[in-house]
Parts: sequence; C-alpha cells; structure tokens
Amino acid sequence: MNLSTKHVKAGLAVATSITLMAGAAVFAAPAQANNYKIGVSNSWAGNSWRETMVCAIKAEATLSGKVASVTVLSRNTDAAGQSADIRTLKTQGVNAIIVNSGDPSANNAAIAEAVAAGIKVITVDNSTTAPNTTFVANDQVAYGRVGAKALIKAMGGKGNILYMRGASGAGADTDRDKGFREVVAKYPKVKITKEVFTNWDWATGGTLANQLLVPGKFQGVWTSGIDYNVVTAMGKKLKNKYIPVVGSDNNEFIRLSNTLTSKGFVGIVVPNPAIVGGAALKVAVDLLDGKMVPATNLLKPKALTVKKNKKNLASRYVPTQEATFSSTLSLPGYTTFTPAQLFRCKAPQDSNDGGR
Amino acid sequence: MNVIQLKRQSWNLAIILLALVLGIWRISQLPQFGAYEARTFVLGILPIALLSMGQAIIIIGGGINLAIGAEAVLINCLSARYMQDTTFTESVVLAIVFILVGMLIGALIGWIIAVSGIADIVVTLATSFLLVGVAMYVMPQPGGGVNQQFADLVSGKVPNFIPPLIWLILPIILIWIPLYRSKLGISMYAIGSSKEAAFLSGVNVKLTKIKLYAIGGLFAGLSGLVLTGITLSSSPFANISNTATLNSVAGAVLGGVALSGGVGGLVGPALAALILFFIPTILLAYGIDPAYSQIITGALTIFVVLFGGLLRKRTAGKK
Amino acid sequence: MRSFKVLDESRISKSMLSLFGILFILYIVTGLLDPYNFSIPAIGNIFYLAAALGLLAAGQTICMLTGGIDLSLAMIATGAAFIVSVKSSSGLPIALSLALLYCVVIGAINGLAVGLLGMNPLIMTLGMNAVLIGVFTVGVTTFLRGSSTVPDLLITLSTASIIDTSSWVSESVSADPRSWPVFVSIIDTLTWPFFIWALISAVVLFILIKTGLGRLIYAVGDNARAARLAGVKVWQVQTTAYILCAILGGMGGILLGGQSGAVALSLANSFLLPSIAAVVIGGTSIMGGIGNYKGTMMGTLILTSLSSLLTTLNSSEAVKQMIYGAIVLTLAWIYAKISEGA
Amino acid sequence: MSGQSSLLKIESLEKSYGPVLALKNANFEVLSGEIHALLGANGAGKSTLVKILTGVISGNSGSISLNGKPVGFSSPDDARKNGIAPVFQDPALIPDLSIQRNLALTGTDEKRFITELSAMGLNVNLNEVAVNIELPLLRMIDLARALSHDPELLILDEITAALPVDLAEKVISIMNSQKNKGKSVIFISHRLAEIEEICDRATVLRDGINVDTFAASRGSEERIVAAMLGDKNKVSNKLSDSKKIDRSNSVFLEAKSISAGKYLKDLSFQIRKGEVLGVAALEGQGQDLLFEILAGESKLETGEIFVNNKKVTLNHPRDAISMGISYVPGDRKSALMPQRSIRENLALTRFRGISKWGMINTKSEENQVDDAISSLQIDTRAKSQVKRLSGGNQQKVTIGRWVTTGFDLLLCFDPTRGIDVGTKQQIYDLIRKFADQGKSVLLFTSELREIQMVCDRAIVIYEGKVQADLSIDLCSEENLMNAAHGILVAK
Repeated sequence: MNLSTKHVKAGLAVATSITLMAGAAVFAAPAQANNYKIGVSNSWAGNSWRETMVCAIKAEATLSGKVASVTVLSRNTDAAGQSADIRTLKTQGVNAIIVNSGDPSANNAAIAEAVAAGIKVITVDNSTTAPNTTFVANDQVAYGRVGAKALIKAMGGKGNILYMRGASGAGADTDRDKGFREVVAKYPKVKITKEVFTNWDWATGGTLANQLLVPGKFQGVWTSGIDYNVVTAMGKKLKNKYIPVVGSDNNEFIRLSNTLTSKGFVGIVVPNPAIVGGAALKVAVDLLDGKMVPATNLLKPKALTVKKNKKNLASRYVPTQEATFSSTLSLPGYTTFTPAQLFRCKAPQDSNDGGR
Repeated sequence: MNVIQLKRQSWNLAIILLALVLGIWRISQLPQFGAYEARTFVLGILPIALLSMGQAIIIIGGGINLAIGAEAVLINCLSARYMQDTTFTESVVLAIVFILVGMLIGALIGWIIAVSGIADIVVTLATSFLLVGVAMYVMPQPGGGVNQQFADLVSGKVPNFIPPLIWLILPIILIWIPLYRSKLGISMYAIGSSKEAAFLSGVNVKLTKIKLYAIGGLFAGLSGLVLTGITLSSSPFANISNTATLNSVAGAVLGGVALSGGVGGLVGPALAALILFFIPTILLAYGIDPAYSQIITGALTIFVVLFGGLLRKRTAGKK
Repeated sequence: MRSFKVLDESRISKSMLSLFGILFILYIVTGLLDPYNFSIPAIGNIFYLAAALGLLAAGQTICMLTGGIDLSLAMIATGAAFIVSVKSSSGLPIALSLALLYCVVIGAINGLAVGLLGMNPLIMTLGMNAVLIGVFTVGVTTFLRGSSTVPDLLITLSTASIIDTSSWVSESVSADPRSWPVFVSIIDTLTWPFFIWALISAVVLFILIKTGLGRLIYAVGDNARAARLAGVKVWQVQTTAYILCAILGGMGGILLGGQSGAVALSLANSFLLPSIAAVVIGGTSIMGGIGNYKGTMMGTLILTSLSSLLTTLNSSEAVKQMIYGAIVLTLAWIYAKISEGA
Repeated sequence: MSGQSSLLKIESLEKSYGPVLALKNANFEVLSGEIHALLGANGAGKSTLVKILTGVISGNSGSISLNGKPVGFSSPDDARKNGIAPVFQDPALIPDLSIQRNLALTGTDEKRFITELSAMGLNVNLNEVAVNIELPLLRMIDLARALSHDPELLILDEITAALPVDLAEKVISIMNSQKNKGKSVIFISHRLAEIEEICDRATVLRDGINVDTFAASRGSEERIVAAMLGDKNKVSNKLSDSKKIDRSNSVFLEAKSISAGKYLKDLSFQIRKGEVLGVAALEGQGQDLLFEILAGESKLETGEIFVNNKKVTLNHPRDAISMGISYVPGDRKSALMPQRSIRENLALTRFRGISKWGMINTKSEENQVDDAISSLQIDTRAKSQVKRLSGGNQQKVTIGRWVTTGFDLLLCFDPTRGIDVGTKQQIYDLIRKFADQGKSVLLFTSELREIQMVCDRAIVIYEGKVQADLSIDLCSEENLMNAAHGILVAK
C-alpha cells in the first residue's frame, strides 16, 4: 500500500515535469555535454566578496569547457525579488542555478519550482532549507571554532573579548556564533564583555571600533570579517598598543597582520574564500554530468598567524587587488583557474575565444 | 471630456502602452510563454504593486508615507511568526487580524500627523525606524512560515497564475472603486488638492487624513501578507523596508500620481510596478548587467515626472 | 529700530535651549550607566564620531532651507569616497579633484533639474540615487575597478588626533585612560575630523548668516516667486545650494571612508535618514525658509550621543531602532509645539 | 424694521491668538430679512468674527444664538447645516476636482445648483475641473452653491472685490432677492459706495469691539470712516495740490503694439517721468499680464517696449529692475517672504546678482533698511516675521523694498486692495511723493475713484487695446466706467 502510493506519486511527478518541460524542450537547447547553461542568483551586488565569488564562477565555467553561458542576476534585493530572479532564470531555460540566498527559507518555493523542472540547484555560501539542493560553502561553525581557539591562545587563556559579529539572523553569523561560543565556554577566565553587530558594513564596524576601543577594556577582538579597520582604529585609539584580532582573509588585514607583527600585533586570519563560487560551479557541472555529489560540501578553514604560517600569509597578499579582496586564490580539488583568469572575470559567452 | 481628464486618461493610456510593449518584448525573449511565466510576472510585482497603491492613496491625499515599507515588513514578520504551523482556517483568521493591525498602524501614523501638525515626511520617517524595530523584535532573525494551503491561496499552485492575479485586481475592485465614488474618496482628492478649500467645503481634514493612512496601512498589510504567502518567510531588515518604500514612491509617481496631491489613481501605480519589473528582466536577456536597470529605472522616473510636469505647465498656461 | 539681530530669536533660543537640555540628559544617562563616558576622551569621541554625519547634515540643511531635499546624498558621499580611494594611485590631489568634480556635477544636475526644469526634489534626487547606485555597481567591476583602500593620509585626516600623543603615554595601555594626564586627554580630543567639522561648520554658518548667498537660500526656500520678482535668478541659487550640498556630502563621505578604512557601496547608506533626522531635530523646516545650522549641529550631537548610549546599553538592534524612531518623533513633536506657542 | 425678529445674536464674544486679542467683547446682531454690512479696518476683527460664525475656529468666550437658541459651530459643515453659508473672496472649491464632484463633496443638489446658476444668467460644464475656471466665474459658482443650500444667513466676504461690474451687479440683486425672501445677508466690503447703496444696517468693528451700528444710507461714508478710524486722522477725499502735470517731461517708457496671451492685442501707451498714470479696466482685460510683461515676469509675444527711447527686452524681473522698473504685484503674498524678518524682506534685492552673493555689508544694509522703515512708517513691532504684520504694513514692506533699491518706474497693481483706510491714505501720499521726486508710477486700481485721487492721467483698457487716454479732469468714475465698457468718451 505504502509502496504503491509512492509509485503513484513518483509517476505523477514525472508526468507533471514532462508536461512542464514539453514546451521548453522544443526551444531550450538540450542539456548535452559542453553546452550547459548556468544561472546565478546573487542577493547582494557591489560587494567585493560577492563579486569575487561571481568571477570565480565565470572563470571556472570558462575553463571547464562544458558551459555555454553563465547568466548572472546579481542585485541588491529582498526575498521576493530574489525569488523572482530565480523564476526568471528558470524561464530563461538554464540547466543549473547557483544561488547565494539572502534568506534561509524565503526562496524555497521558487527553488522547489526549479528543482521540479529538472534544474540542478546549488546553494552557495548561505545555506537554505530547500530540499533536493546541493550546498557548497565554507564551514562557518568550524570558522568560529578555529578562530576562537587561536584568539584565546593569543590572549593567553584569559581576558575580555570585544565580540563584533556580522548580521543578526544571517546563516553564517549564527553558525560562527555557535562554533565560537562552544570554545569560549571551555575557558572560564575568558569573557565576552561586549557584543555588537556590524551588519558586515565597514562604516558601522569602523564607527563601533572607534567608539568601543578603550585602553585596558579588552584583551582580544573577534570580528566577523569587518577586520582591518578595527586594527587601524587601534593605532589611534590604543596609541599603537595592539591586542589580538581575529579577521578574515581580507587583503588589507593580511597586509596589516604581516607588517604590524613587529609592533606586537597578532592578527589571526581565518580564510573565508570567496572563490567558493568556483567550487559551486564544479559541483554544478558534476551534477549535470550525472556524477554523484554529496548534498553538503563544506570547506574546512584553518586559522593562520604570522608566527606559524609566515610564508602562507606573505604569499596571500595581492598588492594589485583592493583592500577587501578575499585573498584566497585557489581551492585545490575544486578550482583550476589562475589568479589572472580569476581577475579577468569573463564568462564563456563574453568573448570570441570563449573567455579563455 | 475636459483637458485635465483627457490628460489623466492619456497618461494612463501611455502607461498601459508602455507596459504592453515591454510585456510583449519580454515574452518574445522567452523560450516559451505559458501559465508559469505569467505567474512569474504576477508574483514578481504583487507585493510592490500593492505597496505602490497604498502609497498612491496617501500621496493623492496630499501626504507621503515613508513608513509604508516598514509597515509591510512588520506585517510580514508578524504573519510569518504567528501563522507558522497553523491550520488553514487559523491562517485566514490571522490574516484578517493582521490586515486590521496594518490599518490600525496606518491610522495611528495618520493620527500623529493630524494631531501634531508635523510634516508627513518627518513623522513617517521617524515611525519607519520604530516599526522596523518592532519587526526585529517580533522576528529577530529571518524565518517563520505559513500554512501551505494559505500560501497557495495567495500565490497559486504552480503554474496557476489566477490567485495572485486576483489579489492584484481584487483590491482595485473592492477598495479603490468604491473609495473613488464615496464621500471619503472625494475628500481624499479635496485635501490633496487644497486643504483650506476642503476644510471650508466641510471636509474633516484630520479625520480624512487618518482614514487615508489607515487605507494605506491596509494595502501595506496586504503587501506584507502577500510577501509571507510568496516567500513563506519573513525578513526584518531596515534596508528592505527602505527599498520598498522608495520603490512604492517611484511606482506611484510613475503611475501618474502627482506628488503635489489631488491627482492620480490606483491602476497606474499597479501598471508602473509591472514596468519596473520588466526593465531588468529584459536587459538580463541581452546579457546586460541588471545594475544598468537601476540606472534606467531612475532615469525613467525622472523623465516621466519631468514630462508630466511640463505637460501640467502647458495646460496651466492655457488658462 | 537698531537691533535687527532679533531673528525670531525667542523661538530659536527656546528650541536651542530644549535641544541642549535633551543632549545634557542623554549625556548624563550614558555617563551614569558607564562612568567612562564622563571622561574627556569619551567626550572627544562623541565629537569625533559626529563629524561625518555633521557634514552630511550640513549639506542637507542647505538643501532643506531652499525647500528641497537630497535623497541622493548618501550615494554622492559614497561615490566621492569611492573615487578618492580608487584614483588615489594617481596621486591624492588628482583623486580629490576628481571627487570634487563628481560632487559638483551631480549637485549641478540635481539643482538644475529642480531649479530650471521644475522637478520635484524628492523624485529628482530619488531617481538620481537609483542612477548612482546603478552607475557605481557597474563601476565597481568596470571603470572603478581597483583598490578601494583609502590612502593613508586620508585615514590620518579622518581618524587621528592633530597632535600625536602616543609616545607621551608610555606603559599605560592597560591603564584606564582617565588616569592619563589631563593635557594628553585634551590634546587627544582635538582630532582631525573634529577640527575639519568645526572648520566647515564655521564656513557654513558664515555662508548662511553673513553672505548674500545665505540670504537668498532662505529667501528662495521661503518664497521662490518673491525672490524672482526681486530680480533673483532662483535656479542659480537652487543649483548652488545643491552643489554645496553635494560637496559637503562628498567631504562627509571621504571622512567616512577614512574612518571605515574601506569603501563599499553601502558606505553612507545608513547615514541618509539620520542626516535628514538631524536637520529636522535641529528645527529646520522641511518646507524651507526657516531654521539654521546651529540646530543641525545640535541634532547631529544628539543622534550621535543617542547611538552611543544605545551601544552602552547593549541594546539589541530592535530596541535601537525603536528608541531612535521614538526620540526623533518626540523631538519633532516637542519642537512643533514650541514653535506653535511662540 | 421693528417687525423683524432677531436671526443671529452675538454677545461679548472674545477670541485671542496667543497673546494677541483679536476680538474682545464683540456684540453683533443680524435681523431676519436684512442686509447687514460688517465693516472695519484691517485687524479690526472682521475676519475673526466671520471665521467663528462659519465654524472655522471657535471663540474663547461669549455666546452666539441663532433664532434665540444658543449655538456653537464645530466645523464649516456644522455651520452650513445650521443655515449659515459663507462665500469667500477665494472660492472654497477644490482646484483639482470637477464642479460635479465639488458639489458632491458638499452634498449640494445638482439640479438646484444649475437652477441657481442659470438664474444668474450663467452656465458651466459640470465636468470642468475648478482649476480651469476663471476666478470671477468660480466665485459665482461658489455663490450659487451656497444658495442651493437655501441659507438663512448668507455671508459674503469681499466677494465683489475685483469682480467685473456686471457680475457685481448680479451679486447685489441676489442679495436683494434673499432679503425679499426674508433671509439675511452679512456683507463685507471695502467699497463704501456699495454698502451705502444696498445695506440696511452697518456694524463697524474697531480693535475687536463693535464701535457703531447704524442704518446705512447715502452719506453714511463719513460716519463709517470716522468709526473705523476712531480718533486717528481723518481721510481727505481729495489729495493735496502736489499734482502738477508737466507735459514737457520726457517719456520714460513707451509700449508699442503689445500683444500677449488671450487679452492683450496691439496695446500702446507712454508714461512720462514724474507722472502717475492710472490704468482702469474691468476684470480679465489682461491688465495683470500687462504689468507682468513690463516687470519681466511674463513674455511679450509681439510688440516693442522702449525705455528712455531705447528698445529693451525683458526676459526676467532682473532685466526690468536693471532698467529701473519695479513691480508691486496685486497679491502681496507673492512678493513677500512670510517667515523672514522685515529687514531681510526689505534688503532682498541687494543680492540679486551672483556678484553680490558675497559678504553682506551690514552697516550699509542697516542704514538703508532704517531709512525705508522710517520713511514708510512701517510698524516694526512684529519685525521678526512679516507674516505677523498687518496687511497694510506688509504692503508697505513690498513697496519699501523698492524704495531701498531705487527705481524710475513703479508698477503698482491694485496696491490698496484689502487695506484699511488709514494705510490707503499713506500709500496715496507715498505715490504722490514718488511723482514729486520725478519718478513714474503706473497704477492699476479696481477702485475707480482712486484714479482721480492719485493719478495725473489714466488709460482705460478694453478688449486688449487702450480704449481711452484721459487727462485727470476727465477721469470721473462715470467716464472711466463707460470707457471700461467700450463706450467712447468725449475728450
């Protein structure tokens, strides 16, 4: 009985999707190898990290040789707007959609419609609760964990922490908070004495740092990526007496960590590579090729300090790139592009040479 | 038909024409056009179209509501929080309650404006902060949910595009047309056109203002509920409410509502939302960065208002 | 018949007094909750933090006095900061000139559209805002691609004290700053942003009170037709006002960029509504023709103190927003009552 | 009159705006079936009284009774329901609404309205939007709308001001027919002749108190003026002998074949230095456009303007000002900055060019402003905001601005409209003083007798042309009126 209902349901689903696809199949290019159409929906434009993520998708698509075009819908929009974008991509006839969702569940309906139409949906960076999707991201819980461990170590196992989080309610922030508190709870001499949200906004972060950094009040600072202006603020507010800071792989933070070591600064770099987009593209192509891919693909971060990883950090700094550039240039096993190809940021359809 | 009526009609005509041209253009770009695509169009504009209509009512009445986006966000958060894990009947009852809450909030804002005598823009600016704060209090993080049947009632089961279309048209039939014909409707145009003359004609200016803000709040409530129905979720962010507010003003103005008050209707703003939806998607099909659509949208709003202003100047000059 | 200085004095002094009162109460409350706030460095910090908002609000004041409003101000500010940081590789003077040019051009477009073509300022600047967001979003990946690092000199100018005292206080990092010598604290208070804000404020006050342009800004805001009948070319005044507004906004943006250490598209976004709120709290009418920059300065300080109070209170974002809104509303209300009574 | 019953009775009514007492102990009675004139100088409390009667505001103390029953009106609607219908100088019709929707707004019966309007010999397209209708017709529409409610008491506030003669006559006949129906009318006007002619009784207010009530008849003028002015100086009807027409003075401005708008067609005239030239015309003959063209505010379509025998183009008021032509518009509000001080209003023209945007020379400005204030006797008690000045003082500020600036020709458009008698006299004196200084004044007035009092010569505009160019001895009201109606005047 149970079995038969399942069969009926499956049959119905197949029938529905065939009906749905019937019209599209005539016009849309058949999803043959070397001819995939990839759609990207990104909920936040004009942000360096997201731009790099998109460039990584484009560059990797070009190099894969299997992608005909990458259609990017990248704009600052709300959940309804992003849902509309996902639907628009579906009507555009893409084979796979890579979504960096601005909301963990608000796009589920639109994603489900795409999945029902046989489109592979890969969520990147921010997880969603939509079923039948593949998730590719940096492991944010581990991010919080390794960052906390390194910070407490640099603080000598005691003291007060200025805890500058990201945006309240964002998936990455919640995950990092989980990992961070897990570790802090194990050290009774370490206290989070001030907790603020930067909303991942440099102006807010800078203002808060300037307001809160008072000599003697804190022995360590956690940032959720709004990092190097906190270090700059220390120069002024703490009169160049630096305390340890956990930051991300922002170009400028890496530079400061390298150069200010001589002044006693301990910068803890926990990379959060933006080129995770390239990994998402590889997963998308694998899925379209019919390969088996796990539902969740997490990249494990490591905490880097000048003391332990001098070479790594020295090579990460890219002088030609902007301060907020996410300075991780390759993900072994996922990406194949060179830095130059990444910076070029061309999709396969962008030029006659296929962008290569 | 006199000059002004003709002009008002020609404006609507121009907007219908523009929406049609863009619509056909967009459809011609698609591999196929069917119910699903139609549904995508309607779902894409429904929340902002409702919000633009609410804004239009307030602007016609001589005000402006910079808190209308925040009202919608608050109702979005309230409904996604309390309608999660409810039965269909409960959801419907709650929906009615939240629409009333939206009206109440609108009425409260109207009351503050009427009693304090502070400019609309200042009061609504301040209340927009307040309401977003309350929304964040209700839903500290994005999330929540809603009864699936209720969601289907709002957005229709794929690929049924009729329910959202009904939600777009129903408010015009059930709220706008009776309003336009009622004494309140005439009073709305009256206080927008000339507060003094309206007062001398026996209009209770303050009460009318409160009622109009309440109706605006009703539309904001509808918009928030529809958002919940479409996204099955809520997001309590200030930037969302600000963007929605600014878009609602752009939509109303593009739809032929004069910012000086007393002129316009609700069909224009609904169509304007459609136009604002088509522009980026058409560009997308040409592989153009959607950021360009921001430029075009902004420039279009400016030019439409400029054109309308010149038209008004010319008719006024003929007096 | 001699003393003409009575410029609606009673009303303005009354509201200025109440603004002072509110500022004082906010300060006392913040101080009682965290005694550190009573120290000189903490006071200096308020001025330091208020500077960027103060500049943006100065621009908005000029605009609103003419009966206009500039909703594109945040993007003008962000754009100026962007241009300076990206073009700083060609030298700071060139970068700054380009930013200035940008502000003048955008301000002029806004002003000419409002003044000559009769555009509604709300819609014009709203549209301009959308256009600028689009232009810079495209720009980040095309013509403005490059390092958005703010040059060191600008960082110094937007964060440092005028006199560097770091070598004077040697082994006192862990010590409470209240134990530092008083003269060090006082010198620390004199930061570049504070100085720049004070300097620009003096200029703005001078323009508004002591120059013909200032008179015309008020005149146009009060009754543009009267100004025209008196032989004033109103569009010239409006255009100048929008250009001034854009330049002040650009300066605020660059300062903000320096304080943030980085430039992003959202740099000044969160300052747009506060810039209007500061002007409103300061008693400038949104209809134009009445108000002054002194009030706006008080408004800026009140908003800055308020946000530092809320941070001190560890209040959640929700509570922050609610209190912020309630305070702006209450102040506007009190102000309306005061001016009604006079 | 003894048989008439009391319709409206006001007893010891008081109203204050903050510290200013607008009405103190005012008593006023209207009998049924009478036309009662309500008179008083500006600021005497007339408009406050009307506002209270029509429910716009409410009094602080005192009593109002209607047909012997005490009443109080909470809103204009409330007053209308009690049978009181006002018609104001600025019609209370919503500009953006059609006449039909305007009628619906006040719950007026359309058929009744059309009947009332056609009884006046007028008709209107009900779909027409109010903003497209000429002001005089709009006032008549407002009046017809008020009549449709069959009011016990009709309040006409300055309705005949600037109304063409034919329409003004219609208003008067309507008042009479109301009276014949046993209904009452309160009539407010600055035109004393009208009052003498049609009103049964008149009540004069001064400083918020009713100072005199008497039966109006021809010859009441002296009594009215005396009551309005109190102990202040009385007005002489004739001016001093300062008028000396010197035809030998050279021509300052000449207009040749000016055409513009709907009205002005081929209009020509000259004005000499030291001459006060009167302009008379019925409403809507394009005189306002003529003034605006000379002031550089409106564009000339064809024709030429010569100043000191040189052809000039006036594209902006600044061009006119640089030619020495200054403009005092009919609507004071459009020339003043209501929220700014007297000083700023007087000194405004100092900064008109970009080259003058720099630092203000405080000393010279102060001297200049002081001079203007003392020579024009401007009351400076409320100097911080001109909106708090009385209408007369506001008008002095608009003229004073040009005294500080200096001018050769002053364009005065109905400068005494809605101003009390005392201030009117000051303005007449001022205009004559300008002429004595060799300056020219072009004066349009809707009160024809002013022409004989102030001018050296007058032109009458009819159908866009100069119908008559009359020397002062021919400027009797009768002659002017004939010419204004297109009837030739013998020279």
